[in-house]
Amino acid sequence: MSSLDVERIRGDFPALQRVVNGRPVVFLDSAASAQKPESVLRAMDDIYRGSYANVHRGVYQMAEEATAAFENGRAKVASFIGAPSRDELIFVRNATEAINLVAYSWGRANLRAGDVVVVSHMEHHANVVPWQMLAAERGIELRWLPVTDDFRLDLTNLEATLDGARLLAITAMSNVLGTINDIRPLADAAHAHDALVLVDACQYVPHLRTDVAAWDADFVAFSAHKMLGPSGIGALWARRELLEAMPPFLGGGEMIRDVRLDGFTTNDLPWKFEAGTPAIVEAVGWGAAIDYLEALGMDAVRDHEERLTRYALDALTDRFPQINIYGPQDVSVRGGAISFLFDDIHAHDISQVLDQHAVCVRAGHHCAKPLMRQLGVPATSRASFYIYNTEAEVDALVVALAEAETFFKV
Amino acid sequence: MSSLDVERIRGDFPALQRVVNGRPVVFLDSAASAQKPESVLRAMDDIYRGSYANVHRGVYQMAEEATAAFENGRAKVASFIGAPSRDELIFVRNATEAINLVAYSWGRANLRAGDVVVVSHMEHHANVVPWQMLAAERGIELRWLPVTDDFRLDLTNLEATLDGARLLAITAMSNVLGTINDIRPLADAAHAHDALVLVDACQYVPHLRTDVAAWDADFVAFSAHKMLGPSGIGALWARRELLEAMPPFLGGGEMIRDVRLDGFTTNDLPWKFEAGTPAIVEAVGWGAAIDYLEALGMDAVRDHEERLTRYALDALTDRFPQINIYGPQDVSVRGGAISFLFDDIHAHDISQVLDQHAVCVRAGHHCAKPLMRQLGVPATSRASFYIYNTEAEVDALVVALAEAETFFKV
Amino acid sequence: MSSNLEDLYREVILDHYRSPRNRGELEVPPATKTDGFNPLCGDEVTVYLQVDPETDTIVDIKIQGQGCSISQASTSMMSAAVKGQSVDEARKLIRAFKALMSIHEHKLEGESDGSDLASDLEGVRLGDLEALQGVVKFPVRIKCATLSWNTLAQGLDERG
Amino acid sequence: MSSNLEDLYREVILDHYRSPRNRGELEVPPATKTDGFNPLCGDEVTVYLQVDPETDTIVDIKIQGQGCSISQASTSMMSAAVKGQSVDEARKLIRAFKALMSIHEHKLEGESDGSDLASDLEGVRLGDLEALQGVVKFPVRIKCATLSWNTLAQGLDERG
Ligand SMILES: Cc1ncc(COP(=O)(O)O)c(C=O)c1O
Ligand SMILES: Cc1ncc(COP(=O)(O)O)c(C=O)c1O
Repeated sequence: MSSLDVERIRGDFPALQRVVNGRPVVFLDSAASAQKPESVLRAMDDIYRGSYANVHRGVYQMAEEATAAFENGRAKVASFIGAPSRDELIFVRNATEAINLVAYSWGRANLRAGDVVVVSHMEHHANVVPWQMLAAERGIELRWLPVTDDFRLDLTNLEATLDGARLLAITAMSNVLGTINDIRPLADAAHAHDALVLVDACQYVPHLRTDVAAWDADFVAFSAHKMLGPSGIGALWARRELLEAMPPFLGGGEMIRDVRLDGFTTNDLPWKFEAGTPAIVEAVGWGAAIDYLEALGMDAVRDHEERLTRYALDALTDRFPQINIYGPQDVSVRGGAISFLFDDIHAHDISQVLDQHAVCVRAGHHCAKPLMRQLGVPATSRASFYIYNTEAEVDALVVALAEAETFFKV
Repeated sequence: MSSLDVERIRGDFPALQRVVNGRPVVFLDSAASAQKPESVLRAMDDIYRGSYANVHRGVYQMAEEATAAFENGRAKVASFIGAPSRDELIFVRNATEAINLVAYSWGRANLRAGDVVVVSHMEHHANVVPWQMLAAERGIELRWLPVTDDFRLDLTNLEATLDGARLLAITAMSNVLGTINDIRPLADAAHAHDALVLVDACQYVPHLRTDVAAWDADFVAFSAHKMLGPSGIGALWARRELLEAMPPFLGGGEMIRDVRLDGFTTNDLPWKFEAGTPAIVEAVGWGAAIDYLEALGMDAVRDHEERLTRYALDALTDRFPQINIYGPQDVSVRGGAISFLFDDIHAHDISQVLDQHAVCVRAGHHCAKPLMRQLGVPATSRASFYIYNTEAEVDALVVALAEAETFFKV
Repeated sequence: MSSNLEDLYREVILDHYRSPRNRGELEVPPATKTDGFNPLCGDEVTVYLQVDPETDTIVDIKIQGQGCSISQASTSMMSAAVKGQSVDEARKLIRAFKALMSIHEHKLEGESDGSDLASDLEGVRLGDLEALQGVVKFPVRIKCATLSWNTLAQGLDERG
Repeated sequence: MSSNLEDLYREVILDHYRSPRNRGELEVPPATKTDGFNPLCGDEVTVYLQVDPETDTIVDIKIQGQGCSISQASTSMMSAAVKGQSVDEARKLIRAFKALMSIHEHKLEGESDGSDLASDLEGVRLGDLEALQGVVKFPVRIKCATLSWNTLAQGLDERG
């Protein structure tokens, strides 16, 4: 018994009615990007059909409506993650840009050669490459927290690793392993070393109740498209004092207070970091996605995913002795992304056979090549779950995998 | 007689059916952001309703469809501006980000203290502030091309201004004055001084047939939302050799070829400059906007706007001796953005009265404060036209202005 | 003319717009000078303040800059309201005025029921200033009305 | 099993996948070594090439790395096809193979009618390699099939 009325929920998602290769689609790739409910599509369409205009500068009703809807989206996103103020919520394109914003603005203003940034082996490229760019440009040192044999963060040397660190940049949930990292104690440890804490919450915010204040985080990055919202928008939340002290990142309209020939002054938060026309309608869609999730309740969302993940882990390991799952078995410390290898069959080939069954999973390195190298695999298959997935869909995955097994048997 | 069937066109735009304050909306603010036709809304909705998935990595049909639709959007945008290759077309959030990308990546790799960047007094903040940031950070020198009394670029000292310049960053059409700058001779002059040329084509691409090769430009920036496309997406086009030599800008997924603990290598163009999940559905919507414009024909679009601008300039000056228009009178050298002051009445007050008549115009500094200071005005009203505007709407503007005149008469 | 518009442009507002009070400059020092910008529309205002350090009273205030009728009227009314007042009273007035302006703004975005704001309004006599309440129905214009007040607040904060 | 899937996974492909030819390393130098990456899926391939400078002939080729069946099979078939061929012939084969793969890719995005590509295919005997043509129906997999060919091309270009 799920705590969500999944059949009703499925009815809200037009894309789940899709038929592929003669079969109803089994969408198990929400960790890459989630499908969108009617209410999100309608919210965006409604704006375009009658309340669309550029925001913030128009003294006419449609512009005022668009501005109010856009800023209302911001207020919803801010409140969804427990941000103390919506002024601290900066709209960007995606989580990747959010992290780059921190690296460019805070990083370049604060980090000097030899300064240490700590990341982990389970980071997504979004939380690796910006720091490597800074390492190459500024000579900062990148230190890595390893991953244990049971796919958890290895904290054995945490204190030594944090020694001299200025920033701990860490994921709240691995998109490959599903592992949830307990942020609060990590933040406490980092703060004890005078390091700030950036949380890559891209996989966390969509699935678990998030409270940036309870985390005591300094920067939090996430994207709309993984949480029922549209493509093209994400957010950086950061503490007000940090944002106020940081230099601007992108320059242009909206982020200025005044521009003269010899220089400019910056606007108030959050607009100081939002140059040019923002993703107006996308912010409205994101707000609608949050309304949808809040109506379900994030505790129920989490509960549903924990049950489904348990069911899937059991189903896969019971049926296939040759399956190798890269991630914790304990569902209380993981989300619903299940990465696996199946015999020697390459993830691409698995995925291709699954597609014939309309089962959609991701195959590849999941933008986590450092982790893949630690795991000693070039690619895995990954099935991932969200509010609209069912046990029957897990069963469909098992059936499709059995067929792949037959097809590629040497 | 217009060269466009405007009544049919208007039927394609749901937002134009909107009623405000009891009157049908008269939308004269397309230079800030344009309304969207049904076909654009439908193209985006269709993707979300059945072909949505994250792009580039999925080995299943919906992901392949999403990827093909996204890349197809890129091909359409590239071909619309005459780009030699779609690999040179980088998707960003908006024109502002496009210019910042050049300033951060090309600028920081190539400009040293004392190097000169030339801009003009008629630039939008998007083409001013990124260079001011570089001036503050790197000590580059910013030089300004002035504006003549008849609102054209003042080229008297062009040669001297370009002396020692590394970049000419110039708008193809002013969003305040409407003035069209003749890019090819400017590019030739700049190239003769070994300077590269960046064109802010934000106001040009929506309204006139654009050929980046004929311009002989090096970088071109523009946004979807001003050309019937969605919010949340824009593009940078640049010559392949430049893009290949430039360091990456934002780091993360998609822009890498390989990531190891000690560094990363970059992906092929265009993905090298596209970090993280892109504005997938927005690219599809932009493609549909281009299909719409191409079906009308850009010559017919231009012709319609030239006629309408002529009609408006005449109507305004005939009726109101006290109106002051900031922009050329010759419609062959200007677009359809008409900025004006009306007696001493402030643009905000004008706009407010116009809103009662459902007439939407922009009021303020139009993100061009350096220009406003040159003009000696804090704010203007701006009416701007697009394919769906009519002479009857210009007449409605005149009626509304007459009422503002009465209301604020001292 | 729609009643809507007359809500915004009350007679007393148009009067202050047409005949602004306290325009001019003061010598700096002894007076202080503070600039304010409205980043949305480009309006600028300069507030000159002369505070008597003995009595902590705003003995003189002068205004420069340009803006729309709402911004001009609000500035003029502000200058008339605080001239001769103690700094404490001026601060109370600023809080009260911003409360008057922002109740609606906050409600719109669903954050506040206005109860904190109500307490800022308690016991403060706004007089003519209440004519500006019509502005809250036009959210973009709120910044026009508050520009000079924010600049005044900044001027008071920056005083030695 | 759908016929679609059998289009992709032809018997000869599965054979090369299960028994890949020319696996191993060569001593560098005299051989050259070139690495290729598929940024989408993480597959890597290393191509060792021994070219006789006198005759400009690929006298030996060895392959390392891992990948999916398409990538493995394409690599194996590539190694068999170019071993013993002149560098010129190998380049012709590369062009022909990429033409075979990309006709569909380009049509999809409406840029080319494939006529240039057709000329690349003219007069080249692809033999077994034609079995890989099924891949063009699966656009994402084209990069799997072309990885080793691109790496070979790079290896030939980088030779002294
Ligand atoms: C000339 C010009 N340049 C740049 C921009 C900035 O465009 P965006 O806000 O889409 O980044 C605009 C739009 O306001 C413009 O008119
Ligand atoms: C853990 C994690 N971090 C960052 C990202 C990057 O998100 P986006 O592509 O939306 O920028 C992802 C998504 O792929 C992710 O799973």
